[in-house]
Amino acid sequence: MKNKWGKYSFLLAAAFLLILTAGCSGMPVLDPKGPVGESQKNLIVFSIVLMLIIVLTVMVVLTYMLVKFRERPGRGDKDYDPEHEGNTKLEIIWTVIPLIIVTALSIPTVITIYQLEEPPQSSSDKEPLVVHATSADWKWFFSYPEQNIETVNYLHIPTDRAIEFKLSSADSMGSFWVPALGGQKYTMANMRTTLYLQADEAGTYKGRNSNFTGTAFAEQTFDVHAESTEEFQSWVEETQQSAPPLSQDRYDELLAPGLLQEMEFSSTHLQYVDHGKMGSGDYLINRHQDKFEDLPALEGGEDVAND
Amino acid sequence: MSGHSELTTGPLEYRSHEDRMTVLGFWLFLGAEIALFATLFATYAVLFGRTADAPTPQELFEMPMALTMTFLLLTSSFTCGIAIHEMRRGSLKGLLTWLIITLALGLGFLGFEIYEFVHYAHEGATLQSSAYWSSFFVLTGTHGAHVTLGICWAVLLIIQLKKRGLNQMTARKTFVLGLYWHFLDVIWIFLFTSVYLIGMVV
Amino acid sequence: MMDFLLNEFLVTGDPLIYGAMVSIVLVSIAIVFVLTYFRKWGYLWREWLTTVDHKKIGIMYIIAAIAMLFRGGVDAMLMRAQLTLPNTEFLNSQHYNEIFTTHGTIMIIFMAMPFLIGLMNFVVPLQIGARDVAFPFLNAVSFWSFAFGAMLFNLSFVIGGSPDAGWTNYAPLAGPNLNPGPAINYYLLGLQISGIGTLATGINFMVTILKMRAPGMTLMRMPIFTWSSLITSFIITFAFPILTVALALMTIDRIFGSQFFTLTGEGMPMMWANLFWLWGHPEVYIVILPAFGIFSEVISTFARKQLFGYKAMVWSMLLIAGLSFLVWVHHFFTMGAGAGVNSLFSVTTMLISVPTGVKIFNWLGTMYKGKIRFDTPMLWSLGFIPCFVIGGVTGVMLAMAAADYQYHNTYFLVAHFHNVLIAGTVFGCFAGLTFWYPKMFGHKMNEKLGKISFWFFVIGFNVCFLPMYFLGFMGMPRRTYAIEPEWMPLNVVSTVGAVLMAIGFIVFVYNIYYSFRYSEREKTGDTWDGRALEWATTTPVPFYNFATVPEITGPEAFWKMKQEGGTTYDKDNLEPIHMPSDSGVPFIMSAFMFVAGFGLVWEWMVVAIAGLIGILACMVVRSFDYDHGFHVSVEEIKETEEKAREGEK
Amino acid sequence: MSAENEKFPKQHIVGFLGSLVLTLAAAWAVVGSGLPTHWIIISIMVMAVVQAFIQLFMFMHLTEKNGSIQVGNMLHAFFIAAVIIAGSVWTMSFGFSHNHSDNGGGGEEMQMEEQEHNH
Repeated sequence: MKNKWGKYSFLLAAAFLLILTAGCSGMPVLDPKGPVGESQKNLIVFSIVLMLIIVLTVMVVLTYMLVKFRERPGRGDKDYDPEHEGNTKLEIIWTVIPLIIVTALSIPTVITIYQLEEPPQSSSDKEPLVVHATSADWKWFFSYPEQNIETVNYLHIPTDRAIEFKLSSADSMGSFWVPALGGQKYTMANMRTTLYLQADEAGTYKGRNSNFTGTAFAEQTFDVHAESTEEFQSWVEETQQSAPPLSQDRYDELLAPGLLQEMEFSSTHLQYVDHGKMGSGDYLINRHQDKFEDLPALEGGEDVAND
Repeated sequence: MSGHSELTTGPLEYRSHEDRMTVLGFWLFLGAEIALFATLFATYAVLFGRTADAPTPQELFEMPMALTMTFLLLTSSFTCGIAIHEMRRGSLKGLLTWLIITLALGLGFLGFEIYEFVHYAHEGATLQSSAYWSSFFVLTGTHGAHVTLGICWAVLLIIQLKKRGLNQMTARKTFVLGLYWHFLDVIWIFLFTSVYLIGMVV
Repeated sequence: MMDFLLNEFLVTGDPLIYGAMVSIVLVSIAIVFVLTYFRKWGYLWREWLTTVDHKKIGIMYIIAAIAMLFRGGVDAMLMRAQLTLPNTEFLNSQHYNEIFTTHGTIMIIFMAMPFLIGLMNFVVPLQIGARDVAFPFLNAVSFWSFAFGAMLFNLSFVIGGSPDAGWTNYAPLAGPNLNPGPAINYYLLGLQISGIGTLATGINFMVTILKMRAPGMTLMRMPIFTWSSLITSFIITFAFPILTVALALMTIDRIFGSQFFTLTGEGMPMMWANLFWLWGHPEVYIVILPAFGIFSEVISTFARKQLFGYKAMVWSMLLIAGLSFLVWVHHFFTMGAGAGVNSLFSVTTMLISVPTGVKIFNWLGTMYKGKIRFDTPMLWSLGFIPCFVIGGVTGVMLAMAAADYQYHNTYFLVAHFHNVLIAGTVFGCFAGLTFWYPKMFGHKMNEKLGKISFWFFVIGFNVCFLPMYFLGFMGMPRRTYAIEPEWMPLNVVSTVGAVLMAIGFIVFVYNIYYSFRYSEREKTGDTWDGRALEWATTTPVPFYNFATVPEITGPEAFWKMKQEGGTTYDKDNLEPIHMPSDSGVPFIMSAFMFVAGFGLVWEWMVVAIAGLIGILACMVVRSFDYDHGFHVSVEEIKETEEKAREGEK
Repeated sequence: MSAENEKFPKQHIVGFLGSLVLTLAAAWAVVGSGLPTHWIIISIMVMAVVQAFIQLFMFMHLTEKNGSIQVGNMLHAFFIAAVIIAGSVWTMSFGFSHNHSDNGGGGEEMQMEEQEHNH
């Protein structure tokens, strides 16, 4: 009994630490590629250390109690005190210490919360790049109003420059998440939220909708291509020149519930509708309400991409 | 279930342990009702201003109407208090008279409310027309439904009072009904203030 | 007509569901046959369907909850299977979405809460020396409305399709625009009907505990489980009205076209999330506080010591209850409500860990200088401590809003709430059931089987959920039916754990059967050398509970009585006992609620109105009912007690 | 409760007159006072609370019998109500832009308005 518990808790802690230290390669959250994710990772690691101390303390005390005070042959009434009813000093200790821990966690948390509402410090010399990210069942539209281009289900961003994502949704509530770059924020119809991210390393990162949106939610993913400013600039120019403009009819067609391939356009949908504004919620409903009556179900990752 | 702690003095509705528990239980229920209405008020406050294409409250609310409804309900709460007062004096006749007056006032309030709803619907503000109007109709409608239920309850009680006279059980039931009726007035005060009055100034 | 039946009314096209339909029909036929063959219809109606006895109602709650645990568990196994089969073609996305929705809803609303309310029903009146709850009739209404609400919800499986928007049922996904059809209506009305019962339970138990304690039992002399029930009832009374309104608003949205949470008419979908969690967070404490009470009772009984720091335990529960209403926004930190909002709710959330930590250390303190026995209820309680602490500390991590942006909606969150809800609530239910089982049924559950089931369940539980924290760090979102290759290995591990848990559950249920057949019958009422008043009665408990109600002079009433040689059967001071009469009205009224709910689900207004009229008619009947109950004569009490106490001497 | 057995229900009449006066005062504050909007709102909400207390204490006999439990319960109910209403308004007032293109400003204004409206 006692051994099992003891061994068990140590194995657990050891496994936890092992996985943590064994390079967080498979875990984008613990291996962030930008300042936003970095500050969150620091917070996470700090809290894990404090929490492990608490868990270990409890495990050790529990093991001690079970070993020392279990009923066993020949123990008699030694150490047995049924009238023992409490200890005020101890109560105070185990109230105050958690309070201190909570304070220790609260301060960096609140500081980080406020920091994340602003563009990262490290690139404060440059204006953030504005990208509108709009979710619709079950795809993503990325509009670059300054560049006047729009992409579907993928986006390019320059490294070492803050990106100001303006998030909204054409229908159900999604959540815009690129774990390697930083935490998520909801995309909601009729309203707009802002999320700052930044990539310090070039590379392709996976992004997804992490908030359940129905049938093809699992497929609502996108790729983030982070590249140097020059490469980004040439991608922008190429898109502006070679991609077709996005007509309203085309946009309306794309909005219908379903999956889409990656696409790019040399104009944005913002000229027709801004889903971040109050009263825009019925834009999609007016056009596609009937399609929600009988949605297809997806078999094992099959594609219902429009034809 | 100890039915043995009956008291011989004090108001009739508190004579047994059960009676006291019922009254306490009803008070706790009123606490729950406050949470319920608070949720409706919160919804109303959050959705305030979301009138979409429908008329705004300033365009539709009228002071005389709102005041009339308030006075009707206030007076009914007062007469209901008098009814309980009469009951405690042991007067069945007084109780019934004031209870029926209360009912009549309550019906009058309901009549105005129905007229108001129909009038607004006529002007293009319905349950379906926008988030604001949905919350308005459901908030005031929930209160109206409570009043309706209170009236039905009172009718049932009047029948029982006629049949059985004033005894421990009918007294307790009447007292609880009284609490309910006053409570509806408390809710209406907040409705009048935060829906009608504030709707007229903002 | 036929067309409607096949295309909309009945769920078609899935072999799993056809199988379920066939088995439902077969089981129903079997039940009807058995009842008729053994002429048990009258027995069923008289003894169970019309009973107002808190003990029987408690037992019915627990039976229903175990059935629901099975249903929710099957859902869980199907999900694990889906996430383990390499080509993930086991379930299609729609079916998967329905399954995780019903899993969550059933486990919280129709399993955890009724299980604990069942235990409260059985135990609380016994612990405070009462003969029933304050409002026995209302108690029956509570149970039957829960039962019919659960039935309505489960019906969606074969008729009309299950709700598929997650147990949180977020708008606008669950609203009329994006999710037409009856499925979500089942969720709304099933919860609404059972919620009415829960609210009534809250009020009922508050009055019971506040007004029906044995003479001399001051608040600070109450057993700790009673305290936890009182506080839980308090939370229920203030939290459930919020759910009632939220459900009603969405129902009106869906059926009558209002614009609360819609995309059109400037509706505000986020308000649903706000209202849902205003109820939802207190709900978490509704299902955890009674479990805390159970663990306190069990640990103190099996350490054979007084509870360490009784006052601190009570105050920490009160503090948790108060804070539980001030933290709801942490469920949607990522909504972007601003740094001020997130900071405040981060801090209040973390503060909850302080009173919770106090409780953990007090449990450890209870064992200090004790003489710990390892019977099954104690094992569940000891298993709870480390498992729950892991869930607790990850809860603190989630409370840190800035970090939560990375955890939210991932398997880290899934792991966290299973870690608190299974280790807290489910272990608590199992501990409570095995602890009070002898009192309920007159025999213990088999210890050996109990231990086997415990070890399977607790090891399986950790193997199942610990890997999920890492899946969260890997970026695996919850509610996804398809997985990336790199998430595969840990998902397989997790499934192995789930299978172990299932084995543990099966052994637990088999144990019920085995113990019914083979366990030794109890001879005394005091199986575990107990400390609170429920152990002072005979087993099985007479329907009036206590022949004479003892005068309480301190905490741990029964412990003291044993030392002083007191009894709950004072031969010379017997008086006739007043008891409430049984009534069929609660059952019939709840059946009408079911009819009204079913009508609303399908928007068949005639049916809905008929059901509503039925409910009102039942209320009128009740209003005109002046039945005062009946008195049990002194002779009958003497006879019952003497017979029950034969074995003791 | 000695007043209960009197023939003349003094408490009720005082309460009733008080309510009437407060209601009229609130109506006048809105129609005729010309005060700044937020002062109107604060004053009429205060008057509503006073009226509620008149009902609770003078009509409903809140303090009778299980008085302490009932008073505690009502106070808690009011606290919860305040949390629900103020909390919802506070957390729900963000991210909306009403008919103009910027993102932050609209939301802020809205928030101010709503908070004023509520307190």
